[in-house]
Amino acid sequence: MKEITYVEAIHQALWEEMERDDSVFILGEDVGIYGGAFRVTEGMYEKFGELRVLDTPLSESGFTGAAIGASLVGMRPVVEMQFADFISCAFDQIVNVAAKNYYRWGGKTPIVIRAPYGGNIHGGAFHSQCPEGWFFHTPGLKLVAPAFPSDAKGLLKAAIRDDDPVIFFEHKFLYRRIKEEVPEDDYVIPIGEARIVQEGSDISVITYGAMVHTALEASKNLEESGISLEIVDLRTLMPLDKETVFDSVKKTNKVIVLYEATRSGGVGAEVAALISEEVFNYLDGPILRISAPDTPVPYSPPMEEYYLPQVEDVVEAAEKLAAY
Amino acid sequence: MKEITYVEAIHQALWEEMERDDSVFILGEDVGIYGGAFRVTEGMYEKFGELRVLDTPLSESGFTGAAIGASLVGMRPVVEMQFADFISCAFDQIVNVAAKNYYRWGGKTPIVIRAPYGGNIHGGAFHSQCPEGWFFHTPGLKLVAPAFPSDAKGLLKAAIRDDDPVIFFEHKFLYRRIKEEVPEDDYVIPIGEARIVQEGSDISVITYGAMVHTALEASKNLEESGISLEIVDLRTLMPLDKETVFDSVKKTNKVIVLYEATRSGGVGAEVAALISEEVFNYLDGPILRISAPDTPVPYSPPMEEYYLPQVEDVVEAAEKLAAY
Amino acid sequence: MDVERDTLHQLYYYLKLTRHLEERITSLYRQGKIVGGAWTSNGTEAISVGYSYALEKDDVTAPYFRDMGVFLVRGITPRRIVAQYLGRKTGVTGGKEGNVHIGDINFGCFGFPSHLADNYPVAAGAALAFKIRGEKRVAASSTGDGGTSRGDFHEALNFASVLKLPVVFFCNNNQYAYSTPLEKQMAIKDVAERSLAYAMPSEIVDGNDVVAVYKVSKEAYKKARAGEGPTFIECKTMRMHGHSEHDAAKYVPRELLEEWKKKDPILKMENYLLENNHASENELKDIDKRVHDVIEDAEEFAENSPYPDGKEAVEGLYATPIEKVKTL
Amino acid sequence: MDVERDTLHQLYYYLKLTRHLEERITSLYRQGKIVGGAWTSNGTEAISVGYSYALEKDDVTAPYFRDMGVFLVRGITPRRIVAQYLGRKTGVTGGKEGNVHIGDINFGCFGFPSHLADNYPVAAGAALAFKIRGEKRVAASSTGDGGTSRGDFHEALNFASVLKLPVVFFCNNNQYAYSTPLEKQMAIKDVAERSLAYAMPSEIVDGNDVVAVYKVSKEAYKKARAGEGPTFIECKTMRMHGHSEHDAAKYVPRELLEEWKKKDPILKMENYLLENNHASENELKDIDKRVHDVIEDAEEFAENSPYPDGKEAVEGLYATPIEKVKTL
Ligand SMILES: Cc1ncc(C[n+]2csc(CCOP(=O)(O)OP(=O)(O)O)c2C)c(N)n1
Ligand SMILES: Cc1ncc(C[n+]2csc(CCOP(=O)(O)OP(=O)(O)O)c2C)c(N)n1
Ligand SMILES: [Mg+2]
Ligand SMILES: [Mg+2]
Repeated sequence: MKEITYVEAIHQALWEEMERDDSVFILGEDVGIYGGAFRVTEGMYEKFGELRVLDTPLSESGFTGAAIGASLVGMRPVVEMQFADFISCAFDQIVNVAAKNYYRWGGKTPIVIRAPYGGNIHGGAFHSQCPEGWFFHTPGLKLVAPAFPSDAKGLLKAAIRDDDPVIFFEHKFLYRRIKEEVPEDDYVIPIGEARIVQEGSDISVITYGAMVHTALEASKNLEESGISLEIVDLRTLMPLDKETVFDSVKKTNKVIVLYEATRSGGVGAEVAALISEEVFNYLDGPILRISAPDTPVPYSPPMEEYYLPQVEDVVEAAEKLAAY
Repeated sequence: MKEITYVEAIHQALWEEMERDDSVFILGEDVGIYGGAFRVTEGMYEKFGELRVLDTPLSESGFTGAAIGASLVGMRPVVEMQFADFISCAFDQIVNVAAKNYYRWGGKTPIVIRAPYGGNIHGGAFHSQCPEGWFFHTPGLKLVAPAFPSDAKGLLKAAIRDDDPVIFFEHKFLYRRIKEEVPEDDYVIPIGEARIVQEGSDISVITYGAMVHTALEASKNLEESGISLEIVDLRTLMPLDKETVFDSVKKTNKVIVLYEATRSGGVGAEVAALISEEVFNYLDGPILRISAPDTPVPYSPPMEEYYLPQVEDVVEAAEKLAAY
Repeated sequence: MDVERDTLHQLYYYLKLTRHLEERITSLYRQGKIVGGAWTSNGTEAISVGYSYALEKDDVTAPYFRDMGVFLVRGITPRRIVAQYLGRKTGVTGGKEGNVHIGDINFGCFGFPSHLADNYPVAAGAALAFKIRGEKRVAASSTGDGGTSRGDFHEALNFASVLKLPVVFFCNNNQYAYSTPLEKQMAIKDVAERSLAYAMPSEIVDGNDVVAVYKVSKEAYKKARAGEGPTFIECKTMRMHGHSEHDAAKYVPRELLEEWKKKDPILKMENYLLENNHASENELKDIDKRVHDVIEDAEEFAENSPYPDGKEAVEGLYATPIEKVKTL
Repeated sequence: MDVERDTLHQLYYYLKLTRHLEERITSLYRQGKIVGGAWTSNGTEAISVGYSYALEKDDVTAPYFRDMGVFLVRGITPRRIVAQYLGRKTGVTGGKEGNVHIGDINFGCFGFPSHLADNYPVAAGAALAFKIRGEKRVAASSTGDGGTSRGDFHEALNFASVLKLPVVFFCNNNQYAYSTPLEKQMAIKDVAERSLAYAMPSEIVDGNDVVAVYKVSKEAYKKARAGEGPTFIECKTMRMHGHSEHDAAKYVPRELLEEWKKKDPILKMENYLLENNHASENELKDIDKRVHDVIEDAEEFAENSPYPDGKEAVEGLYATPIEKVKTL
């Protein structure tokens, strides 16, 4: 197995799916000749031609709607948002058309929307957002948010083969910062399954995306103090793998929910709510949440650092909770 | 004091604010000559003229953006969405422009967006949605959702006078179904304050909108079994009045979160998460949530009834929780 | 273009079927049997009937809510449609959706999302799929004059034109969007002028003349199929009822309605058929009889159909259910 | 229209200031001092300088990200702008925002939201306020050629035209949207054709000729102020760098750049001033000196400015804070 980056894993998954299935095609701004703002589709235009790697006019709602229409007649479009922030311009098509087609009238809508999201790149309010919470509160969508190259590859393949609209949240900060050995052959990571990325006994950290790595680092820092974290990487946000989360809580009896999105509402709130509702009896302490505060993402480095959950925040919370 | 309906209270608040302050104006589809799809602006076109009660082209993003621009130069526009469902078409302007103006660059954006929301009117997936959860997860907005005529009037006035963007969620089902004595003079209900609409000792029901009335009815039905509900009407969803919620939980030690929106994420999840985080020690049982399931709103009456939280659901949950 | 006698009869049949089915729905509404809202395309039926009848079986449509004729022409039965209005299990969407929020992929009909113009980019996308696969199929979509003010209208037409997609966009210009008259909706005279922004060819047609709509559509589809790109077709007509059944439409000048009453599409078609000997009085009577019977049958069927089970509300969210996690 | 000597000198000053300030920013970017991204308006400065200089003090602008000239002309100082790029407390937004995502209501500059064309309806709304209050003020907004494909472009122009609002919309047509050339962006030849869909008057102007842009803007503002409604102005130019500093723009034919290099707006203005005796060599040198000094000062100021405190991140979310509830 070769070590590849997160972004290479995404590239590979796309490439292989395009080769495997003629009905897969890519559309979005600058995905063609240019190979995508983050070079995810590099070389594909040359390989698969301009109709299957389609440069669109600057119109998120238009090309997302078009992807929906194409999917209704049997295609499997993969839409690239240049930054996840711009998904707001396609919001209506996603939440009212794609998400509701199947429930309302049985219209199968197998589209994938790739959304490069997240902060820590000094991108400011419009190039750093974590918009998954909006879609998490929209029945009919599936949401995945891998933290590792191998998951990214397997989940993107699963997303493309799935018959429902899937938003694939790929974390920009991870693109070139993490590497991992990834199987070179065809494999799929099923949508809807969380993964224990680290077994532990004292506290369950429920998290996803870039924060998985923050949790892993915190865990190392906690070795000295003898606090053992069990880290649950949700991988799929919707539908949520309650079973794996609950099993972990039953084992550790203490929970930290760690997420990069803004605090109120969204995925992190739901995880806490689910636990306090369904496995309350197993809890030996409050469910702590570590997240971004309820503000836009600030630009200046000291502010962004303050804004984003840091390793020390996790360490501190874990110490507090362990002592509980 | 005169008894007036919920919709009359909204009409009154608007009328009085239009008279009080020249910078207040109304825009939206069919708000002028027609007086609004729900007749909320009836008579205003004749009274205040076509520029202050402005019929717009069918373009939610356009007229919401226009409201933002007008507010930046000192106006206080009140935007009417014909149904809250169509707010998705203006999503980008709301979450990226209005919500972030002040934080990003100090641009004061005192707009009010009136959003007739909610189900139980056999409106199907596109005329029944509760979209507040999307905006709850968007820092920079204020959200109010009154359950009574008097609150509707006072909160709409507060919203109009507030210097931040406020979404005013008015529940369509309540429009003509509830009446109440409402002060005829000028008064304001401060944004950010929940209200105990019924004191009780056994279980706190945290709720808002039409579900407040469901809770009240459930409470009556529970008299026999001697279970006493304390009903907290949030009234303002963002920012959330944690203090009042927590005080109630500290008193009753048991919680039901009741909301009409779909289950995962959103306001209800946050209320549960906050409680399980900050007043965990006071809890004598799991935090139960009663909500709509994670699907679009179905049309056929038996389905919609099954879908929406019912009085019996609250009764059942209360009995279960009381026995805990 | 010569239109065959049989085609003319079929156009007449569907015109009548659309009119009378919607009238029946209105009367069911007045009886309180329809729990949600009810709209009709009254006076504008020639548009939906004409443009859909000109399609081939393989083509697809992405209609809007004054397109009852499309559903009927495409083959969705009146039985299923009335049942849909009554919220029955036998309705097009099994009770999940109401009234004209219909869709059935088996008949090449995409569902109508209430949000006006949302279906324009969707239609363009279907056309894109046909182009990618080299299929000679077309997509047709329509919206109201009001719907053309929405951003999705712009993004769809621009997209379709740049990519020369086999899609034809129709506008039912009935001069009002709810209470909003055309001059408050746009500064141009003809909606067709909108297409200039995309270098897209356009046509203006008498929306009350079903044969004219049929012909102009057929031509546009032919061009689209030949790879010559999209067309925008404005069909001029007049909304003869309120926006919906609960709207008295006091804001519409009575004279306007009087004037347009004379141009009723059914009247026009009847005269055309008889005057040109394309049909005899008896043939038309036979058609009327058929229409009547079909509607009676549909109503009976629908009223005798069961409601869905409440708990079907939580079924069918996903086409690929996730076994491991039950979300509901 | 005759343009006064002093105005010409000012236009030249701002052209140069914009060019050199952005060049300095580029060099700071290359030194790794700018933590986020950096874009320039290189080669297209005449547009932002020209249209904003033609405004009155009371007017407002809703710019986009190649409008550095607007910020400078309106009076936002280079000091605050460089500090903004460096994420300092003394920057226009106190560190909350980066680079050209600037806004300062005191100078009638609305913030630029990244989402292209979002500012078009916002500008229309300011114009609506002026109209409601009977003020003789105008709003100006601009976007790129790519931005005109977005729905908000359509909704804004339609809205402004129907209501005859005192707003002027500019398009910086630099022939590319990131890597996407015009012919993949729209099927029309001139962006100005878009305005036909709204019966909105339009102008096409040489976007590299600052005097021409100034004049055509002035005329349009005059009409707007007189109640004659909006204008759309297409400024033809060429993006001379990559989309941003990290883009080598290999997709742009070199000949196109060569050709446009000769039409550089600063060169053009210099020649115009000298050839017509509107300025002497010495006067131009003096201006260059001023520009140089201002930029030196700005950089020094910015580099010596403190960063904001991290916890300022959670301040200033609301203009009317809610006393009772601390959200953060
Ligand atoms: C985006 C959006 N906003 C608002 C509505 C509510 N609405 C339903 S029909 C209608 C008027 C439509 O007018 P037009 O497009 O001319 O179609 P017509 O009803 O005249 O056929 C409105 C405003 C909607 N369906 N979609
Ligand atoms: C709605 C939206 N989608 C995508 C982007 C990302 N983006 C930033 S600039 C750009 C190209 C803009 O092209 P154009 O409008 O022609 O302006 P130019 O950069 O050429 O001045 C894109 C796609 C954006 N800012 N907004
Ligand atoms: Mg109409
Ligand atoms: Mg450009």
